[in-house]
Amino acid sequence: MGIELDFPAVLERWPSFLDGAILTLELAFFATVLGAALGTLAAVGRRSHSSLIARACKVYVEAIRNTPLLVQIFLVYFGLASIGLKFSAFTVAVAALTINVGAYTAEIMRAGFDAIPGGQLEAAEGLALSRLQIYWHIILLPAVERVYPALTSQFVLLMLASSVCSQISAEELTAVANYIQSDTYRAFETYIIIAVLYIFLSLVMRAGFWGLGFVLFPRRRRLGTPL
Amino acid sequence: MGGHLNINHLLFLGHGALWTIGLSLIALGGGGVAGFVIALARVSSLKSVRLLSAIYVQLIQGTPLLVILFLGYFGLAAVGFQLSPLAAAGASLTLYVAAYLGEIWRGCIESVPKPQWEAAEGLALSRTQRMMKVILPQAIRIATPPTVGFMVQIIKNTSLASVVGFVELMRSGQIVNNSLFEPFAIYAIIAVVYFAMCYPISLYSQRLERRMGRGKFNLAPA
Amino acid sequence: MQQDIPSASIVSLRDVQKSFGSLKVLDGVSFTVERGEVLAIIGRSGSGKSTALRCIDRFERVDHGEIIVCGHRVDSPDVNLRALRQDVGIVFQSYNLFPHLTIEQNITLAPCSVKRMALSQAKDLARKVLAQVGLEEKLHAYPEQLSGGQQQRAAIARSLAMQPKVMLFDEVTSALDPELTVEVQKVIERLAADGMTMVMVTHEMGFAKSIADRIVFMHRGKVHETGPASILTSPTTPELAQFVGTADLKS
Amino acid sequence: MQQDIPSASIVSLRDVQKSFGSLKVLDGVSFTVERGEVLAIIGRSGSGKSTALRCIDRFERVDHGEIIVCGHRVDSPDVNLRALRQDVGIVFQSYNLFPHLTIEQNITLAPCSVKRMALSQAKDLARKVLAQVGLEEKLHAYPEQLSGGQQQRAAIARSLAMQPKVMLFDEVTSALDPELTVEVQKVIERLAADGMTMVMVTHEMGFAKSIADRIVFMHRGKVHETGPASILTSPTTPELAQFVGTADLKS
Amino acid sequence: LFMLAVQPVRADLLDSIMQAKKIRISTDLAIPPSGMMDASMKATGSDVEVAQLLAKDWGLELEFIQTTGATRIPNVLTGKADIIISTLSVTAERAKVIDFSKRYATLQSDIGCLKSLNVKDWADLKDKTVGVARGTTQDTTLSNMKDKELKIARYDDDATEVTAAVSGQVDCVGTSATIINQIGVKNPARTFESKIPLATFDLAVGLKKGEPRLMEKLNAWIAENIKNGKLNAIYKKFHGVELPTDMRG
Ligand SMILES: Nc1ncnc2c1ncn2[C@@H]1O[C@H](COP(=O)(O)OP(=O)(O)OP(=O)(O)O)[C@@H](O)[C@H]1O
Ligand SMILES: Nc1ncnc2c1ncn2[C@@H]1O[C@H](COP(=O)(O)OP(=O)(O)OP(=O)(O)O)[C@@H](O)[C@H]1O
Ligand SMILES: [Mg+2]
Ligand SMILES: [Mg+2]
Repeated sequence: MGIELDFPAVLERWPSFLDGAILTLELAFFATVLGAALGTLAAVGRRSHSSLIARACKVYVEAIRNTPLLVQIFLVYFGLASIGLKFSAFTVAVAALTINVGAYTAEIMRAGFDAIPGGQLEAAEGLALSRLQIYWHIILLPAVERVYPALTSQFVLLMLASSVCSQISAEELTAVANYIQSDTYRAFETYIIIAVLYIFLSLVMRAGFWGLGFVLFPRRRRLGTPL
Repeated sequence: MGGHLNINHLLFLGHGALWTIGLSLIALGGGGVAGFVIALARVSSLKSVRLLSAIYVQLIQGTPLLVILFLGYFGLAAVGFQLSPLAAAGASLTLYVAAYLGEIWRGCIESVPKPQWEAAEGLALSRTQRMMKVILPQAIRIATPPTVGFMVQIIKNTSLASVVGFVELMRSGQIVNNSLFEPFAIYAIIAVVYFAMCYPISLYSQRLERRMGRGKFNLAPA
Repeated sequence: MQQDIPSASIVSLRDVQKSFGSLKVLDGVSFTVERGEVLAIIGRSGSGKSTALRCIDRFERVDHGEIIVCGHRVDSPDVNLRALRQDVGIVFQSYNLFPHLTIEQNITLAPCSVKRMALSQAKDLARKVLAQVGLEEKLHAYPEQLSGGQQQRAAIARSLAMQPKVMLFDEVTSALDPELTVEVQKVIERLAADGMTMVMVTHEMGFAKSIADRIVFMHRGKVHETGPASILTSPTTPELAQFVGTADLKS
Repeated sequence: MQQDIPSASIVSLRDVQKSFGSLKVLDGVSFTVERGEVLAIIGRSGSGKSTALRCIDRFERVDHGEIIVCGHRVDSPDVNLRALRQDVGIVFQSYNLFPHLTIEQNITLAPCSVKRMALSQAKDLARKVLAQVGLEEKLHAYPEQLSGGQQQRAAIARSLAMQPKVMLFDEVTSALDPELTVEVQKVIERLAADGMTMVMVTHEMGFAKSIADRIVFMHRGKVHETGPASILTSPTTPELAQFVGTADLKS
Repeated sequence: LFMLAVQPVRADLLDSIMQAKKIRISTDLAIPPSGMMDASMKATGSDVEVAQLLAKDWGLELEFIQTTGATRIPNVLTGKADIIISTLSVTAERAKVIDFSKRYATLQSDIGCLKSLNVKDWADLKDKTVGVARGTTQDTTLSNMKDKELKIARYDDDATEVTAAVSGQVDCVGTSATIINQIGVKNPARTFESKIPLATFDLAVGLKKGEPRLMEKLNAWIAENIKNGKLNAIYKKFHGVELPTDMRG
């Protein structure tokens, strides 16, 4: 006798899958928002005139980009607890994911900044705009528009990578799947279902980012340049 | 259980690191070849081929590698293909890497300026000739830095191969920790080892990028 | 795929129409080019000159009308593109040499790959066409080691190596500064003297006047006026008069 | 930071020196521009024209010498840059419109951010300056939807919106084709007629002749000859004579 | 019911094991004290010794198929391993997917808490967070006690759960008594003790459904080694306590 796939036996647990998918989306959402902010700061920091700040930002970016997320999560989770700081698994997961995606965002944003032609900055200076105004209007906004596709791909990858948060007791989609499959021993059904769910979630995220880009970048909309 | 970190533990970790390197090479080799095919398929003149390869890329890029590995190893066995863990991990990583490299390389092929395509066309070169003799040689140069950069992702992602029974670096760290319970020290060591493997590659890719940024083709005339 | 169409013309366009989206770029263009003739297309920016030229080599498909080039029915969907392009050489404003190949390799690529010419023979040919454009000594250089004018001459040589029956030039000097422009113009003049059939889009009125057997003035997607080079000095339509006037004013 | 310097000139340079590394680009440049005057700077490529212009708006710091612009001591390290740049408008060869903003947003950005003008008022202003350059209908277009000439006119309008006391132009037409050049030149002529003080670097001798009150001919980082527009037809130095000669030859 | 049957076509499993002179046993080597590594990185633990004993008694070469908690079962379902000896507790739900032998050991689980914590019964656990290994029978048992108002933190395995307890992320755990005691050894500042008994589970050897001859032989082997006391000895060596009286031989 071979293997029999019995999807209904697993699908009847759909409320758990739903909870897991929602938590995965929540993790991705918070880490995306906070990571975008952190990454932008780090990218700005790398252009800082203070070499100390610039170097600190570089060390942060390189250290994170060259080590696995799982190691980072363990270090944050157990490290914080070892020095007596206790946070919920959700908080730690969001923090670790933020730190992780922040480094990637910083690198992408940096490329966006570098692509702004020098003439743009001179034109802005010639119009008497302040440093801060130049940063916002002439550097940041166009850079985000330019690197938006790379950023969104990174955030979708982050959502997929958030599956390792199951290791520190965050009950996201993979954790739910692991629970269900060890409870029922129906591993194939479970994994096939979460594969479908993850594909669905990533499509949802891409659609969301597409809509956001539609609102944020009226020029792309008007000129029909694809995002 | 218990005890303190000793040389055996470190040897065990070293052994895991070797597997990490081996898996990475397999993934890069297999994924490179398959990714090349995907990249060509993505810019094919046949709409159906373009569509199929696009779907493939979307599916793979929408699924966590862990799930791909699991389904690759046990799923294939369930339908009658008994693969060794090495073959299964190699196949799964190949599928995964191919989707990402294919997409990166498609971008590089398409970033060869349009006039170059037209000039080749104007010289009556066939489609294959245009691709092989004019476009790809230029695309390869553009593609080198991002490809090297992606290798870092491959190295880190091989950690998920533990699901099919591989005791690579990450898993060997977990095993050591589970008999010592020194998470901070052990994961710090793991982090350092990964960093030592990945950082030189990142650095190299950045250097390539900068050199390319200065532009052009730094070819010494043969 | 040479077809049996009774026509002495090497290039003939009849009522060609072409739109990009809602923009009608060619609105019934007709003209012919005879063997050994040099035709210059002039007109304001956006009047459809480049598009007309690109249609001749089938880089754009026409919506309507008939184009016959060296016996190929270019407007037909099943024209043999590679055969067509062996008969037609085209050179663009941006020289488009292949940056990863030496000048020699740039030139031998098509004869070897398309015509299956032996490499040694192709190399001889390369030397010959480079001599034609005065660049023998640059055989082994890479494009980036050449000045703009030299690159453009090399691009012309690359086209010549396919021994086309007609050459198309699209503003081949407009990215060059005055000195280099003269260099490239001399090469083209020599080709004309050797009897090459040519169609060229150009902004340089002086050059058009001195080299063209016939002028086609395009305006808003139509051939507005056509005739010998003398129409540039005595235009019959006010549009050409104004165009020639402003063109003079610039220089 | 208006300072109390007794000078009727809007711009005055005295013995300005500037090197890039070991290359001395400005070697003691002095000239003044009076209110309402149009000054054209001409000279060969590399003679330091752009650098001189950029020093006036403090895009480069001078090594030596004195620059006073609208009462600002530009050579001093603690000049108030933003105040200076509210008095000076500068337009470059590459138009540098902000690609992600509409023309209207390009124009209102600085008045709103720098002068804290109300948006509605800034929009009225945008309409006014666009009318000055003949582009009213492009208010809501994005830069890439405009032709080169239109983009350059929009860039001029953007500068005008800050109501500068003096405008600097660096070869604003040299990336344009003849027709578009005429377009932009007309706009500048109108500004001159309206009494705007202007300093312009240009390659177009005809234009310089027709519009400039005074010509500064630069040669090897020095002001080699200066005088009314008539010096172009009767130069006193052989260098200017030669320069005018080749410039004529080009056109 | 959507069912997908996939090809069987295999000889009797017992025959193929005996023919190969080798048995492949799926064991997780990262769940001390059942499967773990000793100081010289050799496999050890109670399940490891049980497996070694079985191979020796049957005169077979032993191959450990390294697995994680999640892949213990798929390994035998897909024929990558012959049997599982890896702290599998028997439940009715799981018995729908694989067959279980007779029990070869039991697992006494308790709620263990920080010694200083004043916990005497379930009521004291209200609003406290209890760490467990995800999907274990302890997890299922606790998860089903909806009325007890516990918070459960699930980790991938016992080791991570212990690490969490050692480092201070949780103050209570639901696991075997052996593991509860281990926490204080790793960090004397955080000594845990058993506070409330949870349940006793039977541990059994897992195998693919439809292998009656192998099952029979396994059951006979287990009965024999319970009688001769060898299984009890192994258990005591690693868990510090003895099996229930009826299993002590
Ligand atoms: N691929 C295309 N898609 C859409 N519009 C196009 C395309 N190619 C050309 N056009 C438009 O067609 C019109 C004619 O273009 P064309 O390049 O033929 O003009 P031209 O006479 O060569 O002008 P120029 O002197 O500037 O080269 C222009 O308005 C141009 O924007
Ligand atoms: N930022 C810089 N760093 C180094 N050298 C520079 C820099 N800017 C200009 N130069 C050099 O200074 C010299 C004068 O340059 P400048 O741009 O002022 O000349 P120009 O008269 O405007 O020439 P053109 O007509 O070509 O614009 C040139 O040799 C140029 O290469
Ligand atoms: Mg054109
Ligand atoms: Mg200049």
